[in-house]
Amino acid sequence: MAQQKEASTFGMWVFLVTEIMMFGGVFVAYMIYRLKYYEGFVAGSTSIDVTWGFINTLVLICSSLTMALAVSAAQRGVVRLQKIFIIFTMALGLVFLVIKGIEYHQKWVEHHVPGGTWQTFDPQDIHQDLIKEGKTPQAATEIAHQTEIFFCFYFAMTGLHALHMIIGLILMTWLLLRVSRREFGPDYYTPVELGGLYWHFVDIVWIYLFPLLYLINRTHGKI
Amino acid sequence: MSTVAQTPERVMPDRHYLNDNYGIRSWLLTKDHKRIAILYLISISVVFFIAGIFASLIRLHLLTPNGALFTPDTYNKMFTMHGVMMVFFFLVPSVPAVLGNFVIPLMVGAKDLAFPKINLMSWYIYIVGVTFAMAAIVSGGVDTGWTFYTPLSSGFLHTNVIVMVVGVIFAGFSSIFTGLNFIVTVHRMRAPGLTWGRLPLMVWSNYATSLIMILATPVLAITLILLGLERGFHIGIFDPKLGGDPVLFQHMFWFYSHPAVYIMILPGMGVISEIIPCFSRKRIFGYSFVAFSSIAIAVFGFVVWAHHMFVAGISVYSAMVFSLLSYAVAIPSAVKVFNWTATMYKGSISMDTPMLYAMGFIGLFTIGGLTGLFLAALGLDVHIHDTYFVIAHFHFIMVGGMVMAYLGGIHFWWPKMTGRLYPEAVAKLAALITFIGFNLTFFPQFVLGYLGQPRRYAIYAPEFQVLNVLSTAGASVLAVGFILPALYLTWSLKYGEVAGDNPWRATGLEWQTTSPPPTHNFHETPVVTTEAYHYGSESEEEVRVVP
Amino acid sequence: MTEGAHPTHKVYYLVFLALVIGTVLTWRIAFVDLTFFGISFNPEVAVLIACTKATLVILFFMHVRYSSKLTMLTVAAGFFWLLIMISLDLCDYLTRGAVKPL
Amino acid sequence: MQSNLPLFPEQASTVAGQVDALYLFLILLTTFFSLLIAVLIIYFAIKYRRSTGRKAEQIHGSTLLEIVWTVIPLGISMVIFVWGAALYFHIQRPPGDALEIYGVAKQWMWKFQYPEGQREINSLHVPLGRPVKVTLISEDVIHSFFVPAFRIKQDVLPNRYRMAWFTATTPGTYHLFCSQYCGTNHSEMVGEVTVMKPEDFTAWLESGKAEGSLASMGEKLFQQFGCTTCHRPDSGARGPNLEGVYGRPVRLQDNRVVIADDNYIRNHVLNPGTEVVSGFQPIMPTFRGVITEQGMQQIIAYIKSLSEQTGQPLNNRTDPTKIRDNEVPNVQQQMQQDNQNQKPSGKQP
Repeated sequence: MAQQKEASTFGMWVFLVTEIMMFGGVFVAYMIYRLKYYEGFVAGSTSIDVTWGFINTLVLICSSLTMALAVSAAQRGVVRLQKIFIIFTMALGLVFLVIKGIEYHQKWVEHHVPGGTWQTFDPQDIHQDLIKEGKTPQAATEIAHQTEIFFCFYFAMTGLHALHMIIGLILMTWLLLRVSRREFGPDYYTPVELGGLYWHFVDIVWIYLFPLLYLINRTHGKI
Repeated sequence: MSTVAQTPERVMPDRHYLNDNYGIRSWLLTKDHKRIAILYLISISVVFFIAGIFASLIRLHLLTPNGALFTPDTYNKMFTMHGVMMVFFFLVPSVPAVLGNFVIPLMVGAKDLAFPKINLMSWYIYIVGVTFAMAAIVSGGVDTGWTFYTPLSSGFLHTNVIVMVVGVIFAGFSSIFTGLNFIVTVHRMRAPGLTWGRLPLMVWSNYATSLIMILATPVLAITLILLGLERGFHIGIFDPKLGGDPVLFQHMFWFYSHPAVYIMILPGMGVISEIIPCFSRKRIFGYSFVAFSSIAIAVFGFVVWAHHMFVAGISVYSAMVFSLLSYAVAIPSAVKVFNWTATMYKGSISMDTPMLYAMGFIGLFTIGGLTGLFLAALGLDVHIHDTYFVIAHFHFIMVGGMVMAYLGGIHFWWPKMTGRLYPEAVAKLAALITFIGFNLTFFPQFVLGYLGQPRRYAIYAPEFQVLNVLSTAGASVLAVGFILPALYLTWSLKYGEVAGDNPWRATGLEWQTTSPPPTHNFHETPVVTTEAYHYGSESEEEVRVVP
Repeated sequence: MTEGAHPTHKVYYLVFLALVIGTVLTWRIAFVDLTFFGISFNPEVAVLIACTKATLVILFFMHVRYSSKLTMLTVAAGFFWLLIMISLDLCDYLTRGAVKPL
Repeated sequence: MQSNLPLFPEQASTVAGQVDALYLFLILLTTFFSLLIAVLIIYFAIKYRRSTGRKAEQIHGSTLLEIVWTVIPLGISMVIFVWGAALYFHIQRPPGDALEIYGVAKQWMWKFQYPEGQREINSLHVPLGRPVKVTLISEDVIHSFFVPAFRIKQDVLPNRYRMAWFTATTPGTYHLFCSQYCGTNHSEMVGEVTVMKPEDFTAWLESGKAEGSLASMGEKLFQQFGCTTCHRPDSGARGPNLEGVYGRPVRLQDNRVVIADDNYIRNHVLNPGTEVVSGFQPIMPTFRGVITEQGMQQIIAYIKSLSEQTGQPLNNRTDPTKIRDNEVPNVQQQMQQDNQNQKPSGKQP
């Protein structure tokens, strides 16, 4: 049994390494474009409401804590606590997604959703803000144009992350079912442990996404 | 044949993995790595023959300079589908998912892979991928080229690119799960006494392959997802109209697709490292060098990808860095070739079919590898990049190397998989036909490439015709060489001689169990007391399994 | 080998506290101009804090601190390969146009 | 002119011989090692065949041999690397005095423009013995400019200029191929490169119909788009004077210094809000989607011509501004604050 658990945990880590590389690919692309279109990235980033991002980071950190406690409860074989903590984790995950939804809606209303499919991208407000900051109209037009590629990254990265959150929630539901069937105890709690590893990983991705997308340059200092 | 005659008893075991259960359900829901390997064998054979038909049509079309069969549009679809099917759905899973799946648990003395359910899942994911790819083909085909370069693929073509891309992403996840399974199995499931230094080289090379699978494939997935977003929703990260850089797509694509070349060739090298000692009755020469060269290839393979992009618009300095690193990956490959050759020295060599394939592999891989030096030489690559020289080079590695190794491996382990022997004389003939047909097909393409015929041309300049006709002639010979094994191997399932447990008198753990093996592989957990390939030692004829 | 050992709840709460502090710090410090020698160090500081937070999560919440060397090696390999990808990509992008005509 | 079974492409440029030398060296190397391995395995397979009843002699390995066959290939490959890299460096660095031809690739044709204003499609005429630099850009997907007889190839990208250069050595007509798959008629995106003796080339140029030199066409566009409103040599100009700018270092607002080459100029016309020259306000509007790639090349040729004939007045003004090269061009011109309120000149026509 211990051998099995060790193998499963190791397998999960190997899988998480593939996840690192997968998010890594889009992070590399982000980095290269950020170097190239710094002003556009700053303008795009500044247009996002940092409060929501901040709250969401806290939400995810809390969910990570409850997840860790759920694993600990499973290890000690306390079924009631397992249930409570997994439900907490799921609730926090849902809160995260709802907030993400609010943010996406905001972006939609502000015409910040990129892509020719919807034909809505028209960052008037960013243009206005840039002019308020003392940019010339022409420069503002330019920078606003550049923000489209920033928003491509914003939606691709947060979308991919949100997809992972949804998969995480499905995993949690499955775990909850198994917990209520009292399947886990000190001898066997590998699925909870693995679910925990996955959940923490998704949290880590967000820990990077928050500063990279929301806080590129809020002080307008030089590069 | 002499080896077979010496085998004392040749009877089928009463119960083995093939007759343990009957019915379609027992196959489709199996968690037995051997049955999953057979499922993979059947599915990738189908893919191989479909992709092979595309290849034959391509060669037929190129008989005349203006194209004998198709419009350019259809031709573009042909080579795209040939490339996609062969690369993602045949070469990548071929040795790992079929032979590796079958023999690795046996070789490490385990009952199964670490995660049997994930193994089955990987096959289903593969099948979903194939289904998407087939859907893309049936609904009109795709004409992006297997490299899916943007902005052509994302904005300019009107075919079902997204369906194909989804299929490839599925195939990628399938190979991630296979790799994950192998890594955990090799780390955690080795039999008592089977230290890293005693592992068969097939295990080493599949381990190295798995490293690449799990580290590189996710980057392909994200790259193709981004491509899909760009095509589907115009969320264009590579779109020049939004200020995107199409060269970045190439960077990300080749970050997977170059190491993928090693996913394709490393397992083949493992097969060769098994066959040569067995048919030379000799220990492998320089075991640890062959073993570590696999890891070295896997690691160096990650830092050379931009040698596909020397004329694509990367900086001159980075081109130099990548060229330099590309030579680093050539060294371990050379070390392997020299060690295989040295293994044959003063051996006791019998030229059975697997050995013929192995010798063919060494010769063709040497040429393929050395022509790689041409392509890594910066100034020369400028001329031969994207010409038939590249085509010839990678077919020497992929077909001359990998497919030869795959066929060699299939012949080598066929008795183990089915319990029966194939007709040796026909098999030798097929190996010879394959070798001749292969050289006739692809050697002229080196010349064509240096003359300047660009790849992916439906219509070509008239002075290239003679060489193209030669190549097409070779392709028809090659096709015979591939169809023959399919026929006589199928025939042998019913009519082949009973092989016995160890027809080659090989030393690996997989030969110490019955042929075909029981569902749980070993009746008793084997304990390993010797190094791999202990040919010629006193205990050679003894069973390596100590109860 | 202490494989499978888990930290105490006290450790969990301490790590949680550190993460919250890190988050607040990231948020607050983003509005402080950290320009020295004409270069803004805001992004570096933000990423540094993020790395610290990620390390804490990996070591304690994900129990790597209490796991085998193999697990540690696996995690390290993941980040190392990411580094390979980043550095070689930048090797191209940062030196583009650096070769002048004769 | 072509044999039925050519084995070697024609050599028609100065680098062709050098590339072929490396190629031949590698062929010798490949032949040697392939034969070595092939002969060895066949010899072993016969000499040590089992049917003679021999037993294998067990040899574990030899660290010395391993070192030998690691170091020798390493040494050889370093020679190839240095050789190939030197050649590549040569191929990537066009000489300064080259004849500059501009090319645009699109699905599925090549369009070329000569400095004297002649234009061609799928055909390129070049003089013998003179370096020729082709500056290339694509209107759509990635193409690749490939002349086998010259042994040169360069991918043509949709968003930045790439250069290919060569010095032709043999008169004749050679293939021009697109070697990067670019869609349906990729294989029909072919053309011809004709190498002519210098006097024939001059005659050919004169016979060609041209509406004026590339620079003069560029000048027309320059006025048509209203660029002259700001880019003037006088002190009241709101944009930098473009005389003597081309090919020189330019200091940007963020203190970086870049070379004002073709790519910089194109990028600046299309995305003027960034990489603004120090001392100026970012008030230039974008010309994205307004100027064709060929028009852009004409404008660049015009800006370039302003550097070649320094001392000539710009826009018929009699008072040319002195250029301080190596430093920031035109820093002396300070912007007036009221520019922000003014409607930018040079809007789209």
